[in-house]
Amino acid sequence: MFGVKKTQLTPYIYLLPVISILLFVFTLGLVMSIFQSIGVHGDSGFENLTVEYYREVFRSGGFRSGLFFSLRVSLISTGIAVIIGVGLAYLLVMQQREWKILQILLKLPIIVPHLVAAFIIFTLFSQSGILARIGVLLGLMEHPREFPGLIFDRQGVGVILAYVWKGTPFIFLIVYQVLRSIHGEMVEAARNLGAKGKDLFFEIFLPLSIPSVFSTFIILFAFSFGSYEIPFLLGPTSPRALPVLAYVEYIHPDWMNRPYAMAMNMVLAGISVFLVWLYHWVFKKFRRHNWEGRSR
Amino acid sequence: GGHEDETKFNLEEMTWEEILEEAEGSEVRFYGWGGDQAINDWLNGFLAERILEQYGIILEWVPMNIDEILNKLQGEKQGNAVGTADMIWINGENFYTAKTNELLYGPFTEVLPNFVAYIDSEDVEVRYDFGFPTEGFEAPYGKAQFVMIYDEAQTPDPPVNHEEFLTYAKQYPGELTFPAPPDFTGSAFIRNLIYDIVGYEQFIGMEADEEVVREAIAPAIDYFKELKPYLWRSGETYPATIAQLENMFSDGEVRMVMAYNSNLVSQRISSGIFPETSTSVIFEKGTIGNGHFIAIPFNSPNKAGALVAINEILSVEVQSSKYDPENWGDLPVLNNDKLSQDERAVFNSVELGKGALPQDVLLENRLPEVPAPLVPIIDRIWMENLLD
Amino acid sequence: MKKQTSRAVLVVVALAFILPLMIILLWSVTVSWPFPDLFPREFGLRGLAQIFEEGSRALESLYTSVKISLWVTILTLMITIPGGKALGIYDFPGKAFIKIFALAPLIISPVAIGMGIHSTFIRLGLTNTELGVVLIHIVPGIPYGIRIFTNIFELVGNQLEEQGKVLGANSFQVFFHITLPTILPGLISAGSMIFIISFSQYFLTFLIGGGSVITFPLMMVPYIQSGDRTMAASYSAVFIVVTLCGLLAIEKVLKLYYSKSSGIAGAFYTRKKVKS
Amino acid sequence: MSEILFDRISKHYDKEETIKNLTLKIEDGEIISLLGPSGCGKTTTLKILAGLVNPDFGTVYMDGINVNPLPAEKRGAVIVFQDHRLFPHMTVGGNIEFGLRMQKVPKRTRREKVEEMLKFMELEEHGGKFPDQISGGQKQRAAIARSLIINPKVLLLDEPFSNLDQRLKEEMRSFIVEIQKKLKITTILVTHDKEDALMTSKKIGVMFQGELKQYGTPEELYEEPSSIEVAKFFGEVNEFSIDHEDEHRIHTYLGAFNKTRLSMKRGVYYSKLLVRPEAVEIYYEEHSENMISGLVMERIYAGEKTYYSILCGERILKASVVGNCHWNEGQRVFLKIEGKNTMLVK
Amino acid sequence: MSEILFDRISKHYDKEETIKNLTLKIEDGEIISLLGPSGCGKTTTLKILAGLVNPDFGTVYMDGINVNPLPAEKRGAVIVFQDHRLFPHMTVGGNIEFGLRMQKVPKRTRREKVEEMLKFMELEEHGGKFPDQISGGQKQRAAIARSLIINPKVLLLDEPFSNLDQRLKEEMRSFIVEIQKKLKITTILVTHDKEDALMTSKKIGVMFQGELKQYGTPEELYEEPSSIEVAKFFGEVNEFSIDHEDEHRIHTYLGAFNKTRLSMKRGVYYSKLLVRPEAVEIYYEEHSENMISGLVMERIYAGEKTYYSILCGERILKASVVGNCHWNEGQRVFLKIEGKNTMLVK
Ligand SMILES: Nc1ncnc2c1ncn2[C@@H]1O[C@H](COP(=O)(O)OP(=O)(O)OP(=O)(O)O)[C@@H](O)[C@H]1O
Ligand SMILES: Nc1ncnc2c1ncn2[C@@H]1O[C@H](COP(=O)(O)OP(=O)(O)OP(=O)(O)O)[C@@H](O)[C@H]1O
Ligand SMILES: [Mg+2]
Ligand SMILES: [Mg+2]
Repeated sequence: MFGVKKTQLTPYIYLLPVISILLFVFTLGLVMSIFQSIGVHGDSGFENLTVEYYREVFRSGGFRSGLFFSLRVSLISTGIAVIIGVGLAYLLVMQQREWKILQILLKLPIIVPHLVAAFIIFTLFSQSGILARIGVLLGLMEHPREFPGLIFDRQGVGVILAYVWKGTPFIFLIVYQVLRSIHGEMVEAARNLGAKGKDLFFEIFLPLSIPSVFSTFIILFAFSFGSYEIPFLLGPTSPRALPVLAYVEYIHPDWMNRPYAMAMNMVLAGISVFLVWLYHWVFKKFRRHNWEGRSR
Repeated sequence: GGHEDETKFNLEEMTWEEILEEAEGSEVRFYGWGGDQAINDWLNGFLAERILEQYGIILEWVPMNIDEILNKLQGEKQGNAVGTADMIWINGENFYTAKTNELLYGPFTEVLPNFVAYIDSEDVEVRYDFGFPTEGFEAPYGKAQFVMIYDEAQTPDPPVNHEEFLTYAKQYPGELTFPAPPDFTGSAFIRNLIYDIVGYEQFIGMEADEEVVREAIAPAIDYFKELKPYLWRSGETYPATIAQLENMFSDGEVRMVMAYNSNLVSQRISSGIFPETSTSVIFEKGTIGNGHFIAIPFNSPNKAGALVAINEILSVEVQSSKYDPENWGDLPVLNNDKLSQDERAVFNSVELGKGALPQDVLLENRLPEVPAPLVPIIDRIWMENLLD
Repeated sequence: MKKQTSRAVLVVVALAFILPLMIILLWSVTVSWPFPDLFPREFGLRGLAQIFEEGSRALESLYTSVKISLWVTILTLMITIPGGKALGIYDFPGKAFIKIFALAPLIISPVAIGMGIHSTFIRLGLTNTELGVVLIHIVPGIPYGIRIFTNIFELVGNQLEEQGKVLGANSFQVFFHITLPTILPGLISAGSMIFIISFSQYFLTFLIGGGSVITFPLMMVPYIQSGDRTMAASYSAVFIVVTLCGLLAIEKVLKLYYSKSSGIAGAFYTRKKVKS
Repeated sequence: MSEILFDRISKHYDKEETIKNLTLKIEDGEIISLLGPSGCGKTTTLKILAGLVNPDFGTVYMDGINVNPLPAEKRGAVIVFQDHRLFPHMTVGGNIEFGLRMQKVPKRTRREKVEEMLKFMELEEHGGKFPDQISGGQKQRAAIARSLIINPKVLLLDEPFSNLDQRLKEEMRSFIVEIQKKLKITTILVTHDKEDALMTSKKIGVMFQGELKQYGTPEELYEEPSSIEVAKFFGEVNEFSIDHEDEHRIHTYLGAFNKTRLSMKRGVYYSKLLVRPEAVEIYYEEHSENMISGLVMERIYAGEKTYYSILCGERILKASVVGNCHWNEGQRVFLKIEGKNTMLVK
Repeated sequence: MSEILFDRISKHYDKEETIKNLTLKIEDGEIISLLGPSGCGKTTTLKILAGLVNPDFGTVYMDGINVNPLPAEKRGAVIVFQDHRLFPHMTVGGNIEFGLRMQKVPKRTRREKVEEMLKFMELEEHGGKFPDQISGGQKQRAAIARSLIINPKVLLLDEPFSNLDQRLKEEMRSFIVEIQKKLKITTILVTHDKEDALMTSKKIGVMFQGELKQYGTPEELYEEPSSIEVAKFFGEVNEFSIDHEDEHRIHTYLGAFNKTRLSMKRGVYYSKLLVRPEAVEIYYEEHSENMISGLVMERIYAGEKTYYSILCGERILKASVVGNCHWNEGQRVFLKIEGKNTMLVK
């Protein structure tokens, strides 16, 4: 009888340490943030409970345009990173060689912190950056202002470039592992049944790697949607990305601004959670339709 | 519990000798902006060594932005915690916030022998920081003055007032810009132009009311609107930080950069970052100058050490070393009248570097900062009107 | 011919991602590099010299950084291995929820969490201590650990552990002699990821460390923000090299340890090892 | 070297009952087989004995002692799994040494024993190789060596042959029989191959869906199966309903069969008569009474024997004949079935 | 629906030669087996034919046309892999449809054909399920269906039974024979099980280490193996050196055997005589000449038959007898071996 209990408890015992840390640091942190965003401070208790901060956040025009900017930039950059990353992984898996060197080198952008990535992108793509200089060398332009303004621009090209640079290798590595495990067997079977290059990609590689592509997409998207460094350094003066707005509020020396920062953070977190859920839902739908449809 | 006594360290009851004794062998943590290699090197090198030699105090320099420091103090205050910072480098709006939120310890300046000996405590720049009374809660550290930097080879005749600036911008469209607020330097540049257009006097003692400010600076806003299309990227966007603008200037992408440090140019030239022919310029009506200070956090664990260190910073040796552009190039805060002949000679022997304006020229054309509470208001009005 | 095209595309695109890093190397030894020069005009060692000078604060902070990140890596692995095992092998009520919960720090930015937990940490005296920094660094690493170990345990199951048990190994022996070596690849990739995340933390470190715990990013970030490109690049270059060395070290040490631990006979017989 | 008793053991996973009230006794030093279709609970039974799975009810005794509370590592019942489960990160030598290392046996002793075991298993040359560098048969032997070296009280072999090809399998089979004879370790062999069970074991248990259906000697199981399912498990059978019986004979539509002492039990009502293909004899002519005439429908050559499908009336009878016999498809033949080669089931 | 010729094919991976100068002809519509131990190159041979692996030397012809330059998708030679390799992200129906989709067959036609194929394979109810929701046998059938639907010219079955249990395996085996008969697709069956090969194929090729050792009908291979290795592959053999031969007889130390027309070829020098266990007859008495006396050493009951090891002089002879015979260990018996049941090898 004791034995039965033990087996049922085992997984919970295993999970205890990690869940404790999550509850203590993560959940508690989240709850405290929520408290601060509704006007509950350390000592003051629940007396001045208010949604005023949220209301104000939503009322401000900067918030709305910032939200739109953040969404657009995160979606586009993650989308591009996924496309290039998956493409690279596919090309590499189709080679006979493994190209260990290439794989190791492609890991480098992953270990570069975002601030450094912003610095690199700035040096490359600013109007006096390396690309502009190459332009001069090729006689395409003379003065920096002739180079398209990619950094600080309203479309967030610089921000997108930085996220793509950081994100693509991440996607590549994960998808490559998956593709490589698919490669031998399934590809042989498909070729044998008459599938050619393009078919292989769309029928075998892509669908089989979709789950991991999908989860990597979420990770990257949520990350770029929630972090401030890159849009702060490379983004336009206006609109400001949402995390930058929250950050500016947060570092504002006046403590009174903190609830706004917290409210914005919570809105950001809420949107992330919602989008992840939405994507999940769409993905499931898509999968059911696509795959079951083929059975009839 | 046990730290209570330390935080309630009572100055009145101690002589300077007792403070020195208390401080000996202790460690002092000095927090402040750490983005400049020269300054960091000077703090970690000359200053730390000197304080160690003279008082056996270990000075630990912690590079951290002031807003982050204040945030930390706010948090510690909420949590009733003993701090880690003993000295912070601060001024202006940040001092205003820190003081009004009771994050600072003081008043302490009158305790410092060097403050009494060398500083003119009646000087406006000592008594006020961005128009806000210091009341002995911060000790002067250095002085800065706003300058604009051009490359003489490119701009032999730089603009010295707002009209000339506009003309110049029209002449070279897309080659002038400034960092957008809330960047500290960019925000100061906007105020400089405002002063040049509407004069500075009305701002002293102006009420921190948005409507009042809006009316006062209306002509300046019109000016900015006129200027906008000729700015870099047609004023659609601005560099996020002064750092980025500096890089753009050194790459030759723009024709002008500005600094809230009159000696920056010589130091950048000697680091090889700016062209040799770079030079600094001020408006004929003058530019804004301000002082920067050192304060002691309310929860500093080693106030005695902080006092000793701050006192030493107010010494002739330290101030003159700091003035040397090779080290930092920051203007000294000691009152010339209070210095002896020899001591004055020490300062005069400091060689100013290339492109820098001499101290007397600057001091003659020095305008006071607007009251701290106005700064964010001006920034906000500017952003509303010039950004979409 | 088609193969060559695809290889060319592969190389070009990969280079497009790798070459920008050269900028860092170049800038770290550059004094002046004005437009429109394609290569620096003047070289110098201002930045690297400052980092490597005797008794330098940078080196000290580097040591702190490595120490903290290694602790974070070890601790995070210690809690996520059993967690991943539970999720990978067992079926139990609440599994789906815990799976999502453990991944939540990926979606909700740790920055918001850090801001929220700050006052609690102060009250508990965890701020300004390395312990507090380590604790807060663990959070963003958890999702990666849990994800990787869940996957790997789903794959390897607990068959080998069962085998170890019936051969007379007690729980500790099973864990060190069997579980760890079989999940080694996951251990390395999770370890690397956690190390990277902790090593590049800036915001959480200064928030919780409050300047008493000075890690390398704390020294580096002001330079990056100030735009002194030579200094920024020097610090970045050192950062990248040290991270790489850290990762390689983690991998090598683990592999070495387990090739040794495969038993005396294992080591004894390894010299006869044949390449398959 | 241990007597084992499963005493009314039950176990369920989720809702399904995997083992149902299992009682089974194995004599000290005996080798028995557990036979049954996939998923019937064979592996679970072994795991319960080894202590990897706890039963919901019932007790396991080893040498009369209740071992329910003992953890796996203290029971001395070692499983050799079907997929061998060699530790991939250790050499073959390291694998074999493992159990001794866990017992903290001194290094020198360990090395000696490993050498000895390697020699015994004819693996001397492979001690330094890793599991992925040796063949399937060698892996299987290494796995057995690893278990034997710690002197287990009970050796549990979970389908040790199913991953091997025919030749290796035969080799391993006689090898295990040999070892078992030599070392006299109480052994349970789990398999789903009838030959393995029949050829190796003193006793065989047949399980279906968690229940032990029959337990007895190989002869008993092959010749006196308790049900059609059990009978079918040991090979194809021709199945006839019993029309009626008189004192000496059983009547089916194929004819009458003498009752034999062997296959009849008093008071039991039998409903079916079963005939294995090899019990059907084929002749050109009707040379004795009670022969059945049929038409060869299909002939399949299988080397050692040849299979025939023969149409008798409306029924197809399966027959097998040793060697390459040449009754051709379409040919008329006569079949004889000896009563003693038939089986009766309820 | 294609005649196939492997013409002096060689292939090596790394340093090792995996296929050595293989020449093999398969008639149109025929089913043959490739038999051989693990790693001998069977799968590689199939892959070469399917175009998944390029040979280093030699040419593959289909219907007389050199197909070396044709890519896999144009050859019409479809492999059904041992591990079935159903695409996990498609339903069973989707899997079956796959080949047609690759050929851009219109949707309606595709759907009809899939329905038809599902019915043919008795998988109607499982078309909408995913591979991990169906049983092993159903997976195997789905894999075959997926290959058959594109009307392959050649069907290549790579150990299609080795993952199935005995009953499923027998079911699948007759199923494949049936289909092959019906559709007359040229088929190669790769296996390492002698029964599979013997019972299904018109011809069998035996490979060892990349070489085709013998190729012929099942009877030829079982009864006239070209070497001891081949003989052993089809079951245990007793092996005797030939002392000398005269016009009619072959003399071994066991006695003399009549030369039979069947197993002798002119001008060939034979060195060994092989006798399969089932060819050894056991009697209580010496009732005819040329019988050998022996002592029963071991008796292993295997249900359908019983195996004996019998000591004759200094040699152990293996014999097998159908049914449960009761010669006991230690008993003296007499053995008879018919000449026509012996084999001669070089
Ligand atoms: N850990 C488990 N959780 C849930 N069900 C299980 C577990 N282990 C086994 N089962 C179920 O118990 C039943 C018996 O499993 P067991 O492994 O004992 O069968 P088996 O007789 O060994 O079959 P096989 O011949 O396929 O190995 C199966 O239906 C199986 O699905
Ligand atoms: N891609 C490859 N790279 C290197 N060696 C290979 C490769 N594929 C097969 N081989 C080697 O070629 C030999 C023949 O392999 P093949 O798969 O044809 O054997 P097989 O007869 O099908 O064996 P099995 O019965 O085990 O499936 C083996 O020694 C194998 O290791
Ligand atoms: Mg089993
Ligand atoms: Mg094969």
